[in-house]
Amino acid sequence: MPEAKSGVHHAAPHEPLLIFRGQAVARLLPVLLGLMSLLAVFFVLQSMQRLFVIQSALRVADGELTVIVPTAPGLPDTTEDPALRRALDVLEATVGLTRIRTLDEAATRRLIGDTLKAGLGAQVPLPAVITLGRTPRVEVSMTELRRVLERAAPGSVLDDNAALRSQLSAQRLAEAGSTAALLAVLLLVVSATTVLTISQSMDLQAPVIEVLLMSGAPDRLIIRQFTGFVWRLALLGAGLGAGTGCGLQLLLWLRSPASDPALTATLLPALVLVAVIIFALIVLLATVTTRWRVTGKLRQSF
Amino acid sequence: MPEAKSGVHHAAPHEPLLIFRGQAVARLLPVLLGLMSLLAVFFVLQSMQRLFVIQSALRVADGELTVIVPTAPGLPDTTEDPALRRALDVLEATVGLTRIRTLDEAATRRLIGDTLKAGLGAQVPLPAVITLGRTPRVEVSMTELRRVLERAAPGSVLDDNAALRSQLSAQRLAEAGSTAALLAVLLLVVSATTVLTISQSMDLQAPVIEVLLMSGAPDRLIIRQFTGFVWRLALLGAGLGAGTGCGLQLLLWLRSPASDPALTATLLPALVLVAVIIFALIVLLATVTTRWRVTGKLRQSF
Amino acid sequence: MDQISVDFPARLGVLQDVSLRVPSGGFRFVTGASGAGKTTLLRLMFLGIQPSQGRLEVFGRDTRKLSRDQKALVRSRLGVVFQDFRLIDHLSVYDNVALPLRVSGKARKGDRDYVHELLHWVGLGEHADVRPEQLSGGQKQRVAIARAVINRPNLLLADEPTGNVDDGIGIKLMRLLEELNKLGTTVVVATHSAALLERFDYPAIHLEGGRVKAAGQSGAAP
Amino acid sequence: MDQISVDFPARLGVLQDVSLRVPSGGFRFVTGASGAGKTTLLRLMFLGIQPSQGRLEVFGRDTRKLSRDQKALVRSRLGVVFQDFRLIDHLSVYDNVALPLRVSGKARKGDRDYVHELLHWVGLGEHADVRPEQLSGGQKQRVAIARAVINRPNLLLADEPTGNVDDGIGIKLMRLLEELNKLGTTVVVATHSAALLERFDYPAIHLEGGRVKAAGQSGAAP
Ligand SMILES: Nc1ncnc2c1ncn2[C@@H]1O[C@H](COP(=O)(O)OP(=O)(O)OP(=O)(O)O)[C@@H](O)[C@H]1O
Ligand SMILES: Nc1ncnc2c1ncn2[C@@H]1O[C@H](COP(=O)(O)OP(=O)(O)OP(=O)(O)O)[C@@H](O)[C@H]1O
Ligand SMILES: [Mg+2]
Ligand SMILES: [Mg+2]
Repeated sequence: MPEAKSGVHHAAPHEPLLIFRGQAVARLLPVLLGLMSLLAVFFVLQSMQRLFVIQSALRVADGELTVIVPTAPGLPDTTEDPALRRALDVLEATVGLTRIRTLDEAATRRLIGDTLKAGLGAQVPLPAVITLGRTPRVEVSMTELRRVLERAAPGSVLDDNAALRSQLSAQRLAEAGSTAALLAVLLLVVSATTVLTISQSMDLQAPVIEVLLMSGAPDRLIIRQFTGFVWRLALLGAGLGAGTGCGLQLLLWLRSPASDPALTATLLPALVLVAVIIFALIVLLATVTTRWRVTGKLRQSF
Repeated sequence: MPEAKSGVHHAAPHEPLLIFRGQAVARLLPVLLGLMSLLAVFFVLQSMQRLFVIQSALRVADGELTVIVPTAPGLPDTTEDPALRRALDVLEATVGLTRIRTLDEAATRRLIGDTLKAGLGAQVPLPAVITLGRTPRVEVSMTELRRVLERAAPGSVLDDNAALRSQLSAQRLAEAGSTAALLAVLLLVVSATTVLTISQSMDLQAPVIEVLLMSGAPDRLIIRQFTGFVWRLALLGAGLGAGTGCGLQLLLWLRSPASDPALTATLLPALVLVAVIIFALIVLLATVTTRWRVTGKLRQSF
Repeated sequence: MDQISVDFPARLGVLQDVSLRVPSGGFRFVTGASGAGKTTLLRLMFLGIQPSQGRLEVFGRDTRKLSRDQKALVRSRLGVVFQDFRLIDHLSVYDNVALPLRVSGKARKGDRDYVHELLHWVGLGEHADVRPEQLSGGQKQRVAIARAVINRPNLLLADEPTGNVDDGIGIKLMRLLEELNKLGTTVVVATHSAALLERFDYPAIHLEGGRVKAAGQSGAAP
Repeated sequence: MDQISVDFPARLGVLQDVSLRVPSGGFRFVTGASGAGKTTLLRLMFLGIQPSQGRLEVFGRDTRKLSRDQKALVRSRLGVVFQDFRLIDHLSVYDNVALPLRVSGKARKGDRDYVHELLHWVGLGEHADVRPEQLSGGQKQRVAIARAVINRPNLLLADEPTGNVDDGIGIKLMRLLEELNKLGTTVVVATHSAALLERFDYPAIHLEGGRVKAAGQSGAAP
C-alpha cells in the first residue's frame, strides 16, 4: 500500500472529470448540430425575405392611391382646371389622406402615358394625375370617396391598386402556405435528427454512466456532466451553424444588385433574431434530450 | 473433443452471417435516411411547383399579343372600320402569328375598360381590340410589326406584355436564385448528415470487422456484408422518406382549391422523377460511404 | 444478507436463499465453479442489482430503504474490481484511476502524486499516459485494482483480481489488499484460484449452483 | 520466425529479436510475466500485427509476400482465443460460435448439431440463445474457445484460455485442446498459470521483457 497522503489536506483546484476527452461523439455532435442550425437559419431567413418583399410591395400598393382627372381641352395649364381644383378640395377635406400631390406633365406621361396611349388623341388632352397616400390609422371608404369625386370632377378615376393588391395577396397566401409546410417539415426533420443523434450518442455512453455510478457519483453529478458536455458541443456547433446561415444570407443580399436599403434595414435585426431563436432552440433541444436520455439510463440501473 | 461431423457433407442452405441483428444502428439509420430524403424530396417538389407556376404564367404572357386599334367615331359597327381592316390584313400577312381574333364590345370593355376609363369620353369611341398568339417557332420582330401597324392603322398600340413579362422574369430569377441557394445548402446538409451518420455507425462496427477479419473473412466478404446491410436499411428508409415527401406534396395539391389541372398533369411525372432521383442519390451515398469507411477500416488493419 | 435470491429476467434462481454476513474489517474469499454466482453475489453487494427477494444490508443499512442519493453515498464508500475491468477506453490510465477521486469531489492537493505513487506500486508507473487499449491483460487488471483502492474504500469487492497476472504479481496485489484490510477495509475477493486460497488463509464462502455450501466464520454485517 | 521485433508506434521494443519455430502438430506454451509480450507474440502469429523487422513464416509461407486475400486464407486456417474474448455483443452465443463456419462459406447440413454439441461439451448447452452480456466471465471464455475450435483449425492460438475458469473446467478445456492437437492441430497456449504448466508437460517458450529466455525443443515451422 503506498504511503498515506499527508495529513494536512489543502483544497486543490477541482480537476474536471474529463470523461469525454477525444470521443468520436465529441466530433460528430457539433458538426451535425451545426448543419441542422445552418439549414434552419438559412431557410427561415430566405423565406422571410421572400415574404417580406411581397409584404412590402403590398404595403406600398395598399397605401398609394391615384386619382386621374380628365381635363378640359384648350387650357394652357392643367393646374388651372376647375375640375382638378374641385377634386383637390374634396381630397383635402377627407380625413385619412396624406401627401396629396399633383404630378407635372412629364411625370404624368411617365406614369400613365403607356397605358393611355391608345385613348389619347388630338381631341383628348393629357389628364391630370393626383397621387396621394392613405394613412393606415383611418379607414377611408373607397366607394364613398369615388361618389364624392364623381360629383366634384365627373369622369375622374380613383385607382386604389385593387388588381395589384389582390394579385399580391394571393401570392402572399401561396407563398406563406408553401413556406409553412416546408418549415414544418424542416423543423420536424431538424428536431428529429438532433434528438435521434443525441439519443444514439448517449446510448453509447452507457458503460461510462455505469462506471460513474459505481464510483459513487450521485445522479445529479452524472446528469450535470453529460448535459454540460452536450451543452458545450451544442453551443459550438449550433453557434457556428447559425452564424454560417446568417453569413450566407448576408452574402446573397450583398451580391444581389436590387437590394432595397429599407428592406435590408428591417431584415437585418430579424436575421439576428431568427439566428438567435434557432440557435437557442437547437441548444435547448440537445440539452433536454441529453437530460432525458441520461435520466432514463439512470432509472434503468439499480 | 466432440465427435467429428459425419463424413458425408450435404450442401445446406447457406446460413446468413446475421452480424447486425438487433443493432441500434439498424434502427437509427433508416429513420435518419428517411428524414433526409423526406426533406429533400418535399423541398424540391415545392420549389419546382413555385417555379413552374411562374414559368407557365410567363409562357402565357410570352405567347399572347394584343393590338389596340383606335376606331373612327360614328361608325355603327367597329368591325367595319377601315383602320381595323388594314391592321388585320397586316397581321394575317405576318408569318409566326396565330389565333388572330377581334374581341366583341363586351370582351373589350372587360379587358381594357378599367385602364382606359379616364381617356374615354363621349368624343372617343371604344377602340377595337385584336388578340393573337405568337408561335414559339418563328421569331417575330416586335419593332418591325409596330412600324408596319402604325402605317396601316395610325395610333394603334401593340401590347406584347412587356411589363408583365419583365416582372415575371425578375420574379423567376429571384425565385430561382433563392431556390438554388437553398437547394445547395439543403443537399449539402442532407449529404453531410448521411455521410457522417454512416461513418459514425461504421466506426462503431470496428470490433465486428476485426472479429470477421480474424475469422478468415476475405475483404470482399466483409465489404459485401456491410454494404448489403446499409443498402437494405437505406432502401427501406429512403424509400419511406421519399414516399412520404411525395405524399405530402400530393396532399397539398389536392387540398389547394386553385390547382390547375394542366399544372398537375405536368408536375405529377416530375414528382415521381424527383422522388426516384433523390431516393437513388441517398441510397447511393449511403452505400458508397459504407464501402469507403469499411475499406478504410480494413486498410488500417494488417 | 438474509435469504437473498436473485433472478434475472431471462434466468431464475441464479442465487437462491443465500444468507451470509461479512464482518466489518473482515477478509473473505468467495469461491465456486464458473457460473456459480460469484460475480452476481458481488453485484448485489455493490448495489449493482436488486435482490428479487430477501433483505440486503450494506454498512448496516437496509438497501431497500435507501434513496438513489443514499445509494450513491454507499457506493462512494465501496471499491470494486470488475471481472472485465470496465476501464473507460478513451481516458488515459491516469484519468481512469483518478476518476473516483474526481467523482467524490474531494480533490486534494496531493492527489496527483498519490495516483502516480499507486500506479508505480502496481507496476504501471510508466504507463500513466497511455490508453487502456494499449495495455496487456494483466496491466488492465492492475489499473482496475488501482482504481478500486484509490479512494480508501470501507468495503472492497474484487472479482478475480489476479486472473490475468502471474503468480508473483498476484501475490503482490493480494498483499496490497491485505494492507488495506489491516487499515480497516473490509475485503471480499471472488476467485477460483486454488493456489490463492492455499496461500492466503482467510475464510471462504463457497457457492454451488447459486447456494452457499460452506461459509467461513460469520460475524457482524459489513 | 526469425529475429522478429515488434514496435508499437507508442512503444519501442515490445518484442526484440525473437526467433522461434513451432513444429507442425506441436504443442507449445508461451509463458512470461504480465506485459512480457505473450499476447503480442500470438498477435504476430495470427497476422494481427506486422513485425517491424524480421521474417515471419506461417504455414511455411513468408507473411510479407502474402496478398490480403491470401492472408485471409491463412487466417481461415487459424483458431484464436483472445485474452479479452472479443465476442460480438449483439449476437447470441450460438451465432458467435457459428460465425467462423458462416464466414468460411463451408456451410454443411450438420453444422447446427455440431455447434450445439460443441457448446454442450464446454458446458454451455443451455446458454446457446443468450447474449454474451448475460454470461459469467468463465462462460464467455468457453464461448471464445468454442468459436476458435469450431472450424478445425490447423493452428490454434489460445491466450490465457483458462484464466477465468476454475481448475476443474480448466483441465477439461486443456483436454479439448490436447485432443485437437492429437488430430493434427498445432497448438500454442499463452499462460502464466504455474499449475497448468506443471500438469501439462509441453515445451514452453519463456518471454522476459520482449526476449525469449528459454524455448522448448524447436522443430519445423508451423
Ligand atoms: N444479466 C444476466 N442475465 C441472465 N443471467 C445472468 C446474467 N448475469 C449472469 N447470469 C447467469 O448467472 C449465473 C451466474 O453468473 P455469475 O457471473 O455470477 O457467475 P460467476 O460465479 O461469477 O462465474 P465465473 O467464475 O465464470 O465468473 C450464470 O449462469 C450466468 O449465465
Ligand atoms: N497497441 C499497443 N500499443 C503500444 N503498446 C502496446 C500495445 N499492445 C501492447 N503493448 C505493450 O506491449 C507490452 C506487452 O504486451 P502483451 O499484451 O504482449 O503482454 P502479455 O505478455 O500478453 O501480458 P499479460 O500476461 O498481462 O496479458 C506491454 O507493456 C504493453 O503495454
Ligand atoms: Mg464471475
Ligand atoms: Mg496478454
